[in-house]
Amino acid sequence: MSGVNIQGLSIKFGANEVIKGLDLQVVEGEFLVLLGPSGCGKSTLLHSIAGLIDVSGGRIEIGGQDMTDAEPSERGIGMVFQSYALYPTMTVEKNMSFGLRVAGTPKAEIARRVDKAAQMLQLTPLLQRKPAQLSGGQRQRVAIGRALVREAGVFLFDEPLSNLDAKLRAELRRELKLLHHTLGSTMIYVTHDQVEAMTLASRIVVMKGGVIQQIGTPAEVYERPANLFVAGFLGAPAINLVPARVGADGRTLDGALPLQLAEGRATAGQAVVLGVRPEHIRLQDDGRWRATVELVEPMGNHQVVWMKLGTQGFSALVHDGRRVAAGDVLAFDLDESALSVFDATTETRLD
Amino acid sequence: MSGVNIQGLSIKFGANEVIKGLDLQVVEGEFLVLLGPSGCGKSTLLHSIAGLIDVSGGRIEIGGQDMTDAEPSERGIGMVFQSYALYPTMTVEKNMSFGLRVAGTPKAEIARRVDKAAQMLQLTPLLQRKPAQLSGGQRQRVAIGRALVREAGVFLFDEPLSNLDAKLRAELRRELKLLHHTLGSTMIYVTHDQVEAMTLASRIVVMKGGVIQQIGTPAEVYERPANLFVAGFLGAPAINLVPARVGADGRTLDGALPLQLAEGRATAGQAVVLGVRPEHIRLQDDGRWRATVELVEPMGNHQVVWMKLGTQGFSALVHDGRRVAAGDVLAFDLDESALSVFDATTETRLD
Amino acid sequence: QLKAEVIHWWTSGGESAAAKTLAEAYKAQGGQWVDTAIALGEQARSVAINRIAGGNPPTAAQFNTTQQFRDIVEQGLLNNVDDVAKRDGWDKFLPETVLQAIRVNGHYYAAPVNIHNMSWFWFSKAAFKKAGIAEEPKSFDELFAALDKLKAAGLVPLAHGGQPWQDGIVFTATLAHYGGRDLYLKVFRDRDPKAIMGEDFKKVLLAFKRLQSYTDKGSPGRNWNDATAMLINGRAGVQIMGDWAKGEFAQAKQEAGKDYGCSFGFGPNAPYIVQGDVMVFPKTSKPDQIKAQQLLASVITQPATQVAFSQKKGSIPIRTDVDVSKLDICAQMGVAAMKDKARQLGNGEIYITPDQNGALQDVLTSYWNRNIPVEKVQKDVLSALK
Amino acid sequence: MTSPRRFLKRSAAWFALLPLALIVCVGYVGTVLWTLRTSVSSSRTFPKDDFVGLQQFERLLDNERWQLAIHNLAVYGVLYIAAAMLIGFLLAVFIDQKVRGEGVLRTAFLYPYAMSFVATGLVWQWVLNPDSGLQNAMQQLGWTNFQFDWIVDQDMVIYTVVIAGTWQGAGLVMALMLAGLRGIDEEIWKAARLDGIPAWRVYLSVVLPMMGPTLATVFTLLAVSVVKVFDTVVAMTQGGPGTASDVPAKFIMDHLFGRANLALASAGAVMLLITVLALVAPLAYVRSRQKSQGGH
Amino acid sequence: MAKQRKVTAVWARIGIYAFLLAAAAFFLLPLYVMLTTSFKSMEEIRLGQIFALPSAPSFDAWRAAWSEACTGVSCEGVRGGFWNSVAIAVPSVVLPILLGAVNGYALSWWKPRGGEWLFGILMLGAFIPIQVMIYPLVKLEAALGIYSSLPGIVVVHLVFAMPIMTLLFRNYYAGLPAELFKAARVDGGGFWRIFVQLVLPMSTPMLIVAAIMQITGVWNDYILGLTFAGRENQPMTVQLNNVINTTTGERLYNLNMAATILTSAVPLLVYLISGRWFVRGIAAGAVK
Ligand SMILES: Nc1ncnc2c1ncn2[C@@H]1O[C@H](COP(=O)(O)OP(=O)(O)OP(=O)(O)O)[C@@H](O)[C@H]1O
Ligand SMILES: Nc1ncnc2c1ncn2[C@@H]1O[C@H](COP(=O)(O)OP(=O)(O)OP(=O)(O)O)[C@@H](O)[C@H]1O
Ligand SMILES: [Mg+2]
Ligand SMILES: [Mg+2]
Repeated sequence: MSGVNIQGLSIKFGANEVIKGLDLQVVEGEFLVLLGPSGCGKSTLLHSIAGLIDVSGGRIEIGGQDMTDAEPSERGIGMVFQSYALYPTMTVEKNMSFGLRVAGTPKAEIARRVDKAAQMLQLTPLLQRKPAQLSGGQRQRVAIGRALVREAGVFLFDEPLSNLDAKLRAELRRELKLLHHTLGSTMIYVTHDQVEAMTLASRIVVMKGGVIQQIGTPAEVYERPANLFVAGFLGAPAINLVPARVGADGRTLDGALPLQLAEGRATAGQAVVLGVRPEHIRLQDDGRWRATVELVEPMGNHQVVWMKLGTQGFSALVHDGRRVAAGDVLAFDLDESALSVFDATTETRLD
Repeated sequence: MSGVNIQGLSIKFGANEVIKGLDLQVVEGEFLVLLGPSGCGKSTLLHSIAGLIDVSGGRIEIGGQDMTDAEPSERGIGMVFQSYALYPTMTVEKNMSFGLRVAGTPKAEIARRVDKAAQMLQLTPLLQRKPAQLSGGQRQRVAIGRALVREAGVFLFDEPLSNLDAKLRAELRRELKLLHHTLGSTMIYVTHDQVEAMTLASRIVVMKGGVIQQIGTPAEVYERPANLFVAGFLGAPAINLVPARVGADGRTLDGALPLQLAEGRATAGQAVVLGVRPEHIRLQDDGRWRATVELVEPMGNHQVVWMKLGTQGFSALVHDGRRVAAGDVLAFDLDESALSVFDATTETRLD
Repeated sequence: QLKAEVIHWWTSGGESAAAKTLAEAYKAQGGQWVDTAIALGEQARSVAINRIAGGNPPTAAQFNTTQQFRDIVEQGLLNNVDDVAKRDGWDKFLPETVLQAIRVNGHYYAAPVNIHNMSWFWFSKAAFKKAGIAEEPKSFDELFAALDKLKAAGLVPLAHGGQPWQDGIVFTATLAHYGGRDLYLKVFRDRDPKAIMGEDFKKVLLAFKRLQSYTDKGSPGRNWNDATAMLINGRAGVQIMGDWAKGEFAQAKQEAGKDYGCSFGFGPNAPYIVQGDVMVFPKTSKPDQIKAQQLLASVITQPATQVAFSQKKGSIPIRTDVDVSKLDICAQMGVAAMKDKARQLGNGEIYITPDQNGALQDVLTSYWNRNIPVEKVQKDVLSALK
Repeated sequence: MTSPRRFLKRSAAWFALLPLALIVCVGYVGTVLWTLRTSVSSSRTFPKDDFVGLQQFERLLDNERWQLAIHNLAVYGVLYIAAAMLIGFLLAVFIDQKVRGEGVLRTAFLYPYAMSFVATGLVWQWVLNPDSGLQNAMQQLGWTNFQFDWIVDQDMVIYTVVIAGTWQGAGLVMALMLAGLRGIDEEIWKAARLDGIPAWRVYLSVVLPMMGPTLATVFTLLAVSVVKVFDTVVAMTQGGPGTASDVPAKFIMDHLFGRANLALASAGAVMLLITVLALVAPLAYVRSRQKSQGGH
Repeated sequence: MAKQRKVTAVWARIGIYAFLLAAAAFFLLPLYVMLTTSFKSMEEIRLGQIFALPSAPSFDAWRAAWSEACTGVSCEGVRGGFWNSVAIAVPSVVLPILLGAVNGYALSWWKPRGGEWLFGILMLGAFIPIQVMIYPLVKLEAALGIYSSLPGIVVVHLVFAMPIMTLLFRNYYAGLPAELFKAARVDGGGFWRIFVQLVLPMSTPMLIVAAIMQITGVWNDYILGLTFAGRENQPMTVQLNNVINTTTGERLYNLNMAATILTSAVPLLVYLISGRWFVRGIAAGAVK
């Protein structure tokens, strides 16, 4: 009913092509998370799905029907705008119920849904306020509430939790997931929060400059990034990238981390980049390499240890409570099975 | 020169008292992070420090001078607004340079500072755009840039990185820290991102409903929360709270986690709540307790394991790559030295 | 009852009272006067024309005794009142100049209401006394002499309202009384290029311009009644203005002959310049409207109505066979003059179209206010009257 | 690229614009065509169906009064628009400073707009008249050198019309500007205060540009009233001294009513329209070019 | 420092009031002359001392202006047309404003094809002197059978108000956050619903400006009412002009001034009470 199928979509602002021939199939009931650097076209994509931007090329199908030129209201969508776009003259309650009133939903049903959303979003005491009298986070919650009450087939969420505190965010994340299960609607969700992406997504789409870089489950995208960009984009602290050159045997690597690759993964003489996630660097006394600690960042439940091996910097995660200090020289090893290898020129993954 | 000293500050919107007799000393050159749930008055506090809101009571000193009624421009502050408040008719460059131009800063100096900020914020290719032609994150960066070029004595940042992707955010975090070091200015920084709070703050202020709950270094606030609210507010996943009653000996606890407290920490018969951070729950075969796994959330570099012991739910962090599945029964133990204990009625910490 | 809706522009106090005499006379003879008063002639006329065009004409509409309604006649949009004119014998008692205006191709298209002379000379006795002038001027040269004396006495010699139509009045007076009847007719009626380019007309123009030199600095834009007030206060000596100025004097409780003097010209043969108001009757085929129109035409022109109206209005009747004893002395002078057909002289607009008149006014007012060589003005007048 | 469905949906907008379309087509296009037609005829009191070519236009262009009127219009237009916008804006800005008695002040600035110019024109005539007005009053107060007699001065009279026009129009400009000012987001103000921008500079560099649409409205409004200016002149100076303060609308009206020359009046209206078109067209062209280049 | 600031603030305040009061003096000067004149006798007025206070103030002129002055055969002052004016003004204010708002909204938010052309022609039409259009409109209304009637005058007001009203609202709406329109469309609001529930409530400042303009325009209109309303519906200004205007009749300036002020009482009242609608920050909190 409400899958979204995008073919060859391209969108221009004047001469500036922001979305470039994008193809994307969103399965019905899927929770798709859009990730990408600031300005890569995520909001633009959502707006085009909602029918709020004229597309310069391509097709958008929703629920199997061509909706490229349909009115936003016909597309059966609920949307949270990145800039909220609250109705300034309406109270919170009116803001949320507007869509339902338009649709002619019975009063009792409107009240029920608004109450439910308000409760979930902790907005109940604020229902009679106008947007100007709300804090940033409260406004954002109203924007979410306005979308949620619609119980639409497709929800488009543009960074809906960005201005909320961690606790509320965690709660809402759970609520959204629940809602997704109960309603069974399709969700397309933009976020910059990787925890959100990892916990919510059934699939993640990583974009860059209007082009999709990789589509996959959270684990796939995180563990087997399709290219250097995706690898570097996901994960905090970022993945450690180590340049190397493949030896004559097609396996041996030189560089900071001399290793043996599996047969056939690279060709002899190829310039490659190794990707090692910080959590795959294990500090162990019998480690093959030794590095000097440069900086330690305590993070509450773990520490990030920044180390240097020759000229190559690394970060590693330390979860046991051990005390590490700058200047320490530590032995470490790594989990070779979790290693990613990229071609240094094409930047794509080698497997 | 530029410490901030707030005494008995109270702010009302109509009948609604949003800040209630707040006292806060911000030492010069400090990096103070404000944390608190949505709508607790963080933005209001920043606005009052900036002189953009009339206070209904109390005093604000900046750099040792009473600035309660001073003009915002006299206070020597730079500010990033939560809502950006960009000048819509000016280009990015003009937005950033406007204040300097008015102040009569030499052209070359303006160009230098703007270029520097634009580079740091990756805005250089966008300098000639108007705000309406920018993405949400780009706008936010312009707002940061506008504050940064001022090189003021006090910087007020209202969730400046909330709409940026993780990678950029990490970079900017580092840049801000660097800037703080080089300029030596005082920073008051609102964020909902605990990583930001932990990595940037020299001290953290936790607020709730216009009242300060705790002030301390990141470690203090995280490890020794002053009350149940602070404990629950910080940390993701949230701290595990386990109600218990102290036995007749004043040490033994009943409830889900029967333990012995240190002498004098609680009194006999007292109702308490134990706070156990998920990372202090260790899955180990010789653990004293056993619980059933309910849900596993993979987080990339770690997993969150939700377990149940009787009726009490727990979460625990698992960093080793071991496979855990719902339904498994696992033995665990905990790090008693890191345990927090709160009075169940006053909700304050017991030490 | 015959209902007649009448559009007119008699809206000020005295004018209203005058209009009321018509309404009452009409009522007394079985009609009902439905009053549509609209201030300012141009406005009232244009409303009348629009209503005619819109198919909702009034029963009667006021026009001036000029060519203003010629176009409507030509469009066949007016009813004639030939029956009334024949029956009442208009030809016998109406002045020739008036007949000239209302009779088109032998048909009578308007009923005259009154006669105004737009070019009276008014004298402030108080000012004259101050300036040591014993007698009111009896010729144009004496007028200039008096003006000079007034000037010498530090008074405003000529009270003038510097508005184009008032400039035009001064010009008309100069042409008629300085240039003389023949030249007047040659210029206006015949539009004779030779006369217009001739020496006599040049002299008229120079005299006209000379009059300007007697005005005060504040005159441009002034309303005529403010100029009259200068006479009333004794600040100014002379004003050239229509007979309605009497109303102002009356308002200030001044009396002709006692406080102010009036003269419509100089010398025993001075022409009397005729203008005035008429009623036209828009085309209608409704019998009772036609009857109403005819009754109105008849009532208006009756002697009693005439006297009553002119008494209030300050004008003179359209006929001389009336009892003038109730009129003021200025009006009586006018009626007396009108009895001599040779002295009747039409106002310029009786001879030329509104368009020509307007163009002439433009030329004159420019000349009055700016320094333009008189030869050029002659040429301009010629082309305005083309 | 709009599909029929989308078109149908947008038809509501079209439907809503139907009355406008009707008014434009019948009321404006219709009358413009009619005027155009009349301007090439020899119509007098009533429209005539003949065709006399551009005769009326030739007469118009030959007419000194018309030329003067156009010249006056230009002078008046520039000064009046500038003065009304400046004063209106200043009044709005000052009234926006949370002053006491805002309502009374606003009414004081706005009331001239409500007054029929028939009477107020007369008052201005008195006030400006050297004998009865300001000059006289000042001289009586001892400033014997005080000279203010523009209204009777051929070369200066048009400026008095500017004064009276501004007096009448500035209040409305103020109201419009006030509405525009109040629409500006408070946060922008806060940002500017923080940047240490002096208030006047904020108004100039931030607020004024943000009020672009309001300014466009005000400007157009004033431009329309400039082209149509008539009452002010008639009530104050009757176009005088002589024809020194004549304006095209007065010229047109004189010929339309008093002089029964419909054709020439129409020609005047057409000329006015052509002038406006000549001024506006390049602007509109540039704007449409800009639009198609940048953004949506 | 704070003290110094307070001092400058006080000076700034003084400056503000000084400017406003000076401006008010300029604006009120003619009113002062009008008022004093209206309380003088004609004798006093003839002296030409326009700034002098009346030596024996009298309300006679006011009473006469309201109920006694002659305006033709009847002498009932300006009050005669009051209710006619009201009857004309109500529909001629409400309809053009509503239509103008709808037009502005449709043009700026929905941008229908050809809309800009329509608007362009309309704006061009605004530059034609009204008087030139009267004759064809008379013919048109006569053909429609509404000439010389209340609907006739309302339609004419509608036609002549259209350019300015549309311009006013079009430009105002163009300045509102476009995001709101998007949100409303996602919410399924159709053309009218968005207009009524979202756009109109945000229009108050412009509605009041439009009302000020339209009430003033219609209430003070003379020539259109005169030509199109029919003699039964003549507005008050016709009486006013009859009281004031005359070429050859006497002019009672005191009465003229009183009549003018009386006639403009309704728009003045509107100005006075319009204040509370000049609201600040109507779109505040809408977008980030
Ligand atoms: N104009 C106003 N009128 C009434 N209440 C207001 C107004 N502005 C803010 N508030 C209330 O004041 C409280 C504090 O607002 P503030 O913006 O300071 O919150 P915050 O801590 O910044 O929240 P967030 O993290 O959501 O931005 C909120 O509960 C808000 O609803
Ligand atoms: N009106 C416009 N004119 C020109 N360029 C625009 C316009 N709107 C957006 N852009 C550009 O299009 C690109 C994509 O914008 P979009 O808002 O989709 O980014 P985004 O992925 O949502 O970014 P963010 O995470 O910062 O919100 C950006 O580089 C932006 O600068
Ligand atoms: Mg975005
Ligand atoms: Mg906030």
